[in-house]
Amino acid sequence: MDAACHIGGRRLALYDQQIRLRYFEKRAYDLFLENLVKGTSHLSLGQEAIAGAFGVAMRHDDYTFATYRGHAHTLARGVPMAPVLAELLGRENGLMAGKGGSMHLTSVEHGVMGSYAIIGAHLPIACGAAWSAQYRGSGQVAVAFFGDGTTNIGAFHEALNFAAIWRLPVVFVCENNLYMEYTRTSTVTAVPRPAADRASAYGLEPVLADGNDADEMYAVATAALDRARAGEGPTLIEALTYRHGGHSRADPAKYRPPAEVDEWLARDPIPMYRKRLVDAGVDAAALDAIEKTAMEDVDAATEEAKAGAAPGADLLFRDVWADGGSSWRN
Amino acid sequence: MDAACHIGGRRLALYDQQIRLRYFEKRAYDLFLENLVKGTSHLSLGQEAIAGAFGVAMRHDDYTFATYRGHAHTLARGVPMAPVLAELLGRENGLMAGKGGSMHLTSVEHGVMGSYAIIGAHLPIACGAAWSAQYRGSGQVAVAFFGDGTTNIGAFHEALNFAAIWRLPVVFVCENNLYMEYTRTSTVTAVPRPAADRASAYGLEPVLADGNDADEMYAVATAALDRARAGEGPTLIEALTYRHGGHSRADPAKYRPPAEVDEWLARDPIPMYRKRLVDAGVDAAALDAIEKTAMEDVDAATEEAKAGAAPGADLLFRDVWADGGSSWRN
Amino acid sequence: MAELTYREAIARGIAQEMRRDGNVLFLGEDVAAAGGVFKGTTGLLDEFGPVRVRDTPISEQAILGAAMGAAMTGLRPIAEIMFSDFFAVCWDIVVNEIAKSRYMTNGQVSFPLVIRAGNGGGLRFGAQHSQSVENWAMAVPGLKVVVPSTPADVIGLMAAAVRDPDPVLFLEEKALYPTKGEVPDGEVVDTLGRARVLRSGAHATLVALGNMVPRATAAAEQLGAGGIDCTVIDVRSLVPLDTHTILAEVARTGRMFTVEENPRLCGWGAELVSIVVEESFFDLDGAPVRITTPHIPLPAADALEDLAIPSVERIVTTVEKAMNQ
Amino acid sequence: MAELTYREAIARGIAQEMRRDGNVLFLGEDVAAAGGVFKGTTGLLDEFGPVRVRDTPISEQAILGAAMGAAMTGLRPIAEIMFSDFFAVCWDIVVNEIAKSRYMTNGQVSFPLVIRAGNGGGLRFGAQHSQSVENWAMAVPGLKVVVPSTPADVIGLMAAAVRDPDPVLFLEEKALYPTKGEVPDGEVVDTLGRARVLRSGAHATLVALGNMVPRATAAAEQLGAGGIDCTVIDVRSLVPLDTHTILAEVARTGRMFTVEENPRLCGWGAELVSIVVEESFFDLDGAPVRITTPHIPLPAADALEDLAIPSVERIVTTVEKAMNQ
Ligand SMILES: Cc1ncc(C[n+]2csc(CCOP(=O)(O)OP(=O)(O)O)c2C)c(N)n1
Ligand SMILES: Cc1ncc(C[n+]2csc(CCOP(=O)(O)OP(=O)(O)O)c2C)c(N)n1
Ligand SMILES: [Mg+2]
Ligand SMILES: [Mg+2]
Repeated sequence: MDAACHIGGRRLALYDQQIRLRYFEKRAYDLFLENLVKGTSHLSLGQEAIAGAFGVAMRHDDYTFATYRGHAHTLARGVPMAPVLAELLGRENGLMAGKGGSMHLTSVEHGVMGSYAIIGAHLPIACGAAWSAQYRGSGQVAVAFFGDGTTNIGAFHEALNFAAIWRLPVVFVCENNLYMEYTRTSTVTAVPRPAADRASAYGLEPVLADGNDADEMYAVATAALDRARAGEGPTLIEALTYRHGGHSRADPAKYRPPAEVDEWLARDPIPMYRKRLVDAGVDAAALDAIEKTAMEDVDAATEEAKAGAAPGADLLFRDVWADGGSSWRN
Repeated sequence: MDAACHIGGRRLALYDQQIRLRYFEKRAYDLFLENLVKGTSHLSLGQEAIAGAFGVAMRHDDYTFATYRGHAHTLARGVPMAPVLAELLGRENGLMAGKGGSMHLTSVEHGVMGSYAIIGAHLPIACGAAWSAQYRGSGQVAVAFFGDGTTNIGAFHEALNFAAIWRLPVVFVCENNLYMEYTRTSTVTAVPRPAADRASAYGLEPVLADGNDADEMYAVATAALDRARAGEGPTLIEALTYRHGGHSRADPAKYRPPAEVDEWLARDPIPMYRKRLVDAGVDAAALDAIEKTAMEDVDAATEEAKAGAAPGADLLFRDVWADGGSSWRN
Repeated sequence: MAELTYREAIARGIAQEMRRDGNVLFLGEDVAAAGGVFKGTTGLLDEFGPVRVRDTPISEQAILGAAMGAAMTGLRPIAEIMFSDFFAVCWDIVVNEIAKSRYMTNGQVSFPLVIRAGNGGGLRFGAQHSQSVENWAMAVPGLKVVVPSTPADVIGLMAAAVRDPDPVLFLEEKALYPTKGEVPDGEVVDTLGRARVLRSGAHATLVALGNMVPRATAAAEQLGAGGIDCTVIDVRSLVPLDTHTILAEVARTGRMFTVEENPRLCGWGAELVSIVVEESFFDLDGAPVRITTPHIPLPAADALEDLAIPSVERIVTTVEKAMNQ
Repeated sequence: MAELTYREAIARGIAQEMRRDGNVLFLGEDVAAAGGVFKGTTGLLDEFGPVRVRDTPISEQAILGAAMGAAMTGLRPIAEIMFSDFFAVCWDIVVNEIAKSRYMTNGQVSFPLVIRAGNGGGLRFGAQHSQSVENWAMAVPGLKVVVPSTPADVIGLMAAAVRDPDPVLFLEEKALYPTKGEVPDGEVVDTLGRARVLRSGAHATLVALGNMVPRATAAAEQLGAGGIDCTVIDVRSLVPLDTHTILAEVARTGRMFTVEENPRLCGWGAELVSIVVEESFFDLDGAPVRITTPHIPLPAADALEDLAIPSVERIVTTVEKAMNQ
C-alpha cells in the first residue's frame, strides 16, 4: 500500500492489517464450530505480523503466492472479507464461487495469484511470475509464503536455485512456526534453521527475522522487495513465529508442550504491537477505532457470506477451458 | 576388495581397476562406431579413478547405485566384462538379457543395485538400501554416484536431508565433470561447487577431492565408508574430473573450449597414476602385465558378447511380476 | 466378529502384518507420534517402536525412494503418501523406478512393498486433495492396485499386499474412513485379484470400486424395487484384474454399467468396456455404459462436489434410462 | 512447398510463433546453445537471443513452474521436457497446478503455454526413455494433448498450440524425428481437435496416433491388396478429441481397430472403444479391437523392442484375423 508512506501512517496500517487478519481468522474458526465451513481450513492465528507486514510493504501490482494456509496472505492484499468467507462456506458469492475452497484462494485483481495446497508447488510458479515481470520490465515482485516443513521438499530446492541463477525478482518467505502438521520440523530437518541454514546453498545471505514483530517484518520485507526491484535477485527470509491453534480445523495441537505454547502466546504479535504503539505515543483511541472498524467489517462480511446461495449446477461445467466450458471433444 | 590390504597391493589394484575401465570404455566406443551398440551409451573415459577407487575401497557386500553413465561403476564391483558388453549390444547373454540396456546395468550378485536413467532418482533409493542395512545391522554401506548437473534436481535435496536426519550409511559421490549434457553446469548453478557448497544445507562437512587422483579418491572413499559403517551417517563427496569424450554416443562435445580439453587430457588419471607408481619404485613390468591382462579380457569379452544371440520373444513377457510373467488379469 | 471402522481397520491390518514379520517397516509423514492425519495408524508407534514406525520429512520422493531401496534389499516396507493426489510429486519413483526395475533387470530385484494413500473425494477438500488416481496407476505396467471398500477388505487386502512379492498401491477411500463393518476375529488374509459379487441379478451388472460400491449397492436396491434386477460387483483389485468374474456376470446379464468416481477419460471403466466388447461382444444386449465423475477437476463446495461424483440417484436414473431404451 | 524433416519442423514451428509474438519465450535443458538434444531447436538462440531462448538447470519442476507462472502473468511460454518419461519428476506442476488452476479459480487465470516433449520408443533407449505417455495426460482433466505425425502437422499444430489460451502438451514422436515431409511455404496454422482421414475404405477403420500413423497406413496398403479396404485416421489431437470424424467413419465401416504405441491398459484406445460402443453400438458389425504395445515396460534390445511395439505385420494379421472371423 504505497500510501502508507510516513511512519505513523505505516504503523497504523500494520496494526490495522494484523487486527483484520486476527478477527477474520477468529470468525472463520467460530463458523467452523457452527459447522458452516465446508472442507478443511488452516488458520494463521498468531502469524499475522508476517502477512500483514508484506501486505503493507508490497506494491499494489506485486504478486502473492500463498498456501492452503492463505486467508491472511489473501486478505492482506486488500481482498474484501466477504467473498473470502463465502468461499470457506462453499457459497456462490465466494471468491471463486465455491470451486476452489479455503485452500485455493485467488484474486488476480489484487495480485493474489493463487493459494496452493501441494507442499512447495508454488515456489517454482512464483519464479515464473517473477521471470515474467523481469521480461516485461514491469518492476513487479513475486512473493511466495510457505512453512518450515516445506523446506525439505524437492520443489523448494529447484525453485531457490532457479531464482538465484536468473536473478529473479522473487521473495521467498518461510514462516517457521516450528511444526509441520503434527510433527516438529526440527525432528526431520538436518539443520536448525530450515530456511536460513539453506540460503548459502543458493549463494544467498541468510535472513532470519522475528515473525511476530510487524516492524521488523516490514523492514525485512521492504529490503527484500527493494533488492528484487533493483534487479539484485531473490531473497530467502526465515521468519520465526508460532500458530496459536492447530494445523487445521479440529486439530487440538496436543503434540505441543504447554510451556512452549504459553511462551509463544506471551509473544502474541498483536498485543505486543499495540503496546509498542501506545508506548510510542499513539492515541489508544485510534487503535480502538481500527479494532472497531475491523470487527464491523468481519460482522458485515459474515452476514454477506451467510446470505450466499449454494453454487448452481451450471458452475460445475464452467471454466475448465478458456472458452468457458468443459468439453473435451469436438 | 578386502584383500587389497597392503599399500603395494592396493595401488596395483587401483591401477588394475582404472586400466580395465579404460580399455572397456574404449572398446565400447569402437563397437559403437561399428554400429553394434544398440541405443545410447555414456562413457566414463577420463573419470575412471573415481569408480575404480570405490571399487577397491568398498566391501564386497556394499551397495552401488549408478546412473546411465554406469559401465565403470558396474565393472568396478567385479562384474565380468562380457555380460556388460553383451548388454550394450542387446544380446541374450547380456547382464539383463538385453532388457535393460546400457543405462540400466544391474548385478545384484555383485552389489550393483541398478543404474538409473532419470536424473537424481537413485539418490533416495540409495537411502532406502542404507536404511535397510542400518535396520538389519549388516554394516553395509550404499554408495550413489551422480553428476554435477544432478545437484539441481529436487530428489537430490530430499535424499540428502533424509540421509542426514536418519544418519544413514550412505555415501553420495558427485563426479563433477563440469558439464551436464551440453551445458556448463556453472551457468545454471547458484554456487561454484555444486555439491560441496550444498553440504552445509544438510549439516554435513564439504568434501572436495581430486577425482583424477586414485590415491586421493581411495582415501576419501575409505573415510566416508568407515564413517558410514561407524554409524556416523552420510558423506557428500565432490570429486573434480572431466570426461574425455562427449556426453553420449555421437556427441563430439564441441561446446568445450579446446584449451580446457587439453588441460584435462594432460591430467588423464591413468598415465598420471602409472607415473606415480613407477616413480615410487613399482616395477613397470607389473604394470605392463596388468595392461596386457586387461586387454586380453576386453578382447575375450568382445568375442563372447558378439557371439550372443538376439534375445527371444519369450523374454518379452518375462519378469514384469515376481511370478515370472506379465499377466495383469486373473 | 467385531465391528470396526474402515479407519480402525487400517491400523489393525498393518499391525497384523508387523507382528508376523519383523521385516515389515512403516514410514510416512505424521504417521508415528500423531497416528496419521486420518488417524488410521494410531497405536502402531506404541506397539512397534520408533525404529519400525517412522515419521518422515515432507519429502515424498525420499519416502518412496527409501521404501524402494529397502524392499530391494530384503525388507517389506509400507509407505504412506498422505493423499493420493501427492503421488504427482513422487510419480517418478512409482512409475519409472519401482514399476519397471524388476523387468529391466531381468528379474534380479523384487519390490515387496506397499504404498498406502488416502484417495477420492467427498470431504470438500477441493481439486488437489480429492482425486481418485487409480487410473494413473493402472495405466503403468508393473504396479498392482487395490481399493478396499469395507473394513474387512482393508485388513485382508492389506495382508495380501504386504505378503505379495510385487509393489502394491493400496488406495484407501477417504470418504469411507468413518464407515463400519464386521471383521472376523484372528488373522484375516485375502487374495489380490479377486472381485466380489455382492448381489446377483438377472438384468444388468453394475461394476463399482471403492467409495462407489455402497452407492452401487444402494442403487441396485432401488432398481430392484422398480423391476430391474442387478448384479453388483466390487472390483477390489484393478491389477491383477478379475476379468473372469466380471466377464461371466456381464455375459449372464447382457448389460454392464461401470460406476466410477474417477474423471471420465481413460479410466478403469473404459478398460473394462474394451475388454468386455473385445471378448464378449455377442453376449451383450446393449451398449455398456460408464457412470463417472465428469472430466473436470473436482470443485470444493459441497453442493458442487455432490453434483460431480456419481450419486445413488444418478446411478438409478442412468441405468433405468439405458435399460428402458 | 519445401521438404523438411520432422526434426527441422520443430524449430521452424517455434520460430514462426516467436517471430509473430514477442511474448512467446522458450526454455528447457540444453535447448539454447546446444539446439536441443534431438537437435530440434537449432538456430532459435541465434535468431531470438538468450533472453527469449533459455537454457535451464536439470530442474523439471522449476522449468514447468516457471512456464506456468509466466503464462498466468501475460506471457506465452514454450517449455521443453526432454523426454516425456521425465514428466514423472514434474507431474505435480502439470496435473495438479497447470491443469486445475483455471477451474479452481473460477476462470481467473489462463495458461496459454505449450509443453513439448520427445515421446515414444523405437530408439532402443530402454524403459525410462521410451514411453508413450499420452494417456497419462488424457486421463487428467484440464490438459490439451496433441501428437503430430508429419512435419507439416508439427508446424501447424505448434502454431495452434501456442495460440491456444489453454495448456497444451505437445508430444513429439522421437522415432519420427528423421522422417521427411512436404511443408507449405509461409505461415502454417492448424486447428486443435481435428482428426485427419488419410485414406477412406469400406470395410474397417484403423485409428492411429503419432508414430503408429505411418504403420497403420502401410498396413492398410497391404490389407487393401488382400481385399480388406480400410479407412485410416490420424487422431492428431487427443484433447480436444474429434469424435465427430471418428464416429462417422466407424459407423460407415462397421469395424474399428486402434493402433497404439502406449501400453495396453486405460489408453486412448480404450476410451475410443468405450465412446464408440456407447454411441454407435448398433452400427458395429463386430467388436472393436485394440492393437497396442503389451502392458509391459519397454525393453531396450532392438530385437525385443521391435516385438513390443505394434508393427505393420502385427497390424495386418490382427485385422485380417478379426475381419475373417
Ligand atoms: C506434497 C505434499 N505433501 C504433504 C502434504 C500435507 N501437508 C499439508 S500442510 C503440511 C505441513 C506443512 O508444514 P509447514 O511447511 O511447516 O507449513 P505450516 O502448515 O506449518 O504453515 C503437510 C505435510 C501436502 N499438502 N503436500
Ligand atoms: C529428470 C531428468 N532430466 C533430464 C535428463 C536428461 N539427462 C540425462 S544425463 C543429463 C546430464 C546430467 O549431467 P550430470 O549430472 O553432470 O552427469 P554427467 O552426465 O555429467 O555424468 C541430462 C540432462 C534425465 N535423464 N532425467
Ligand atoms: Mg510449519
Ligand atoms: Mg556432469
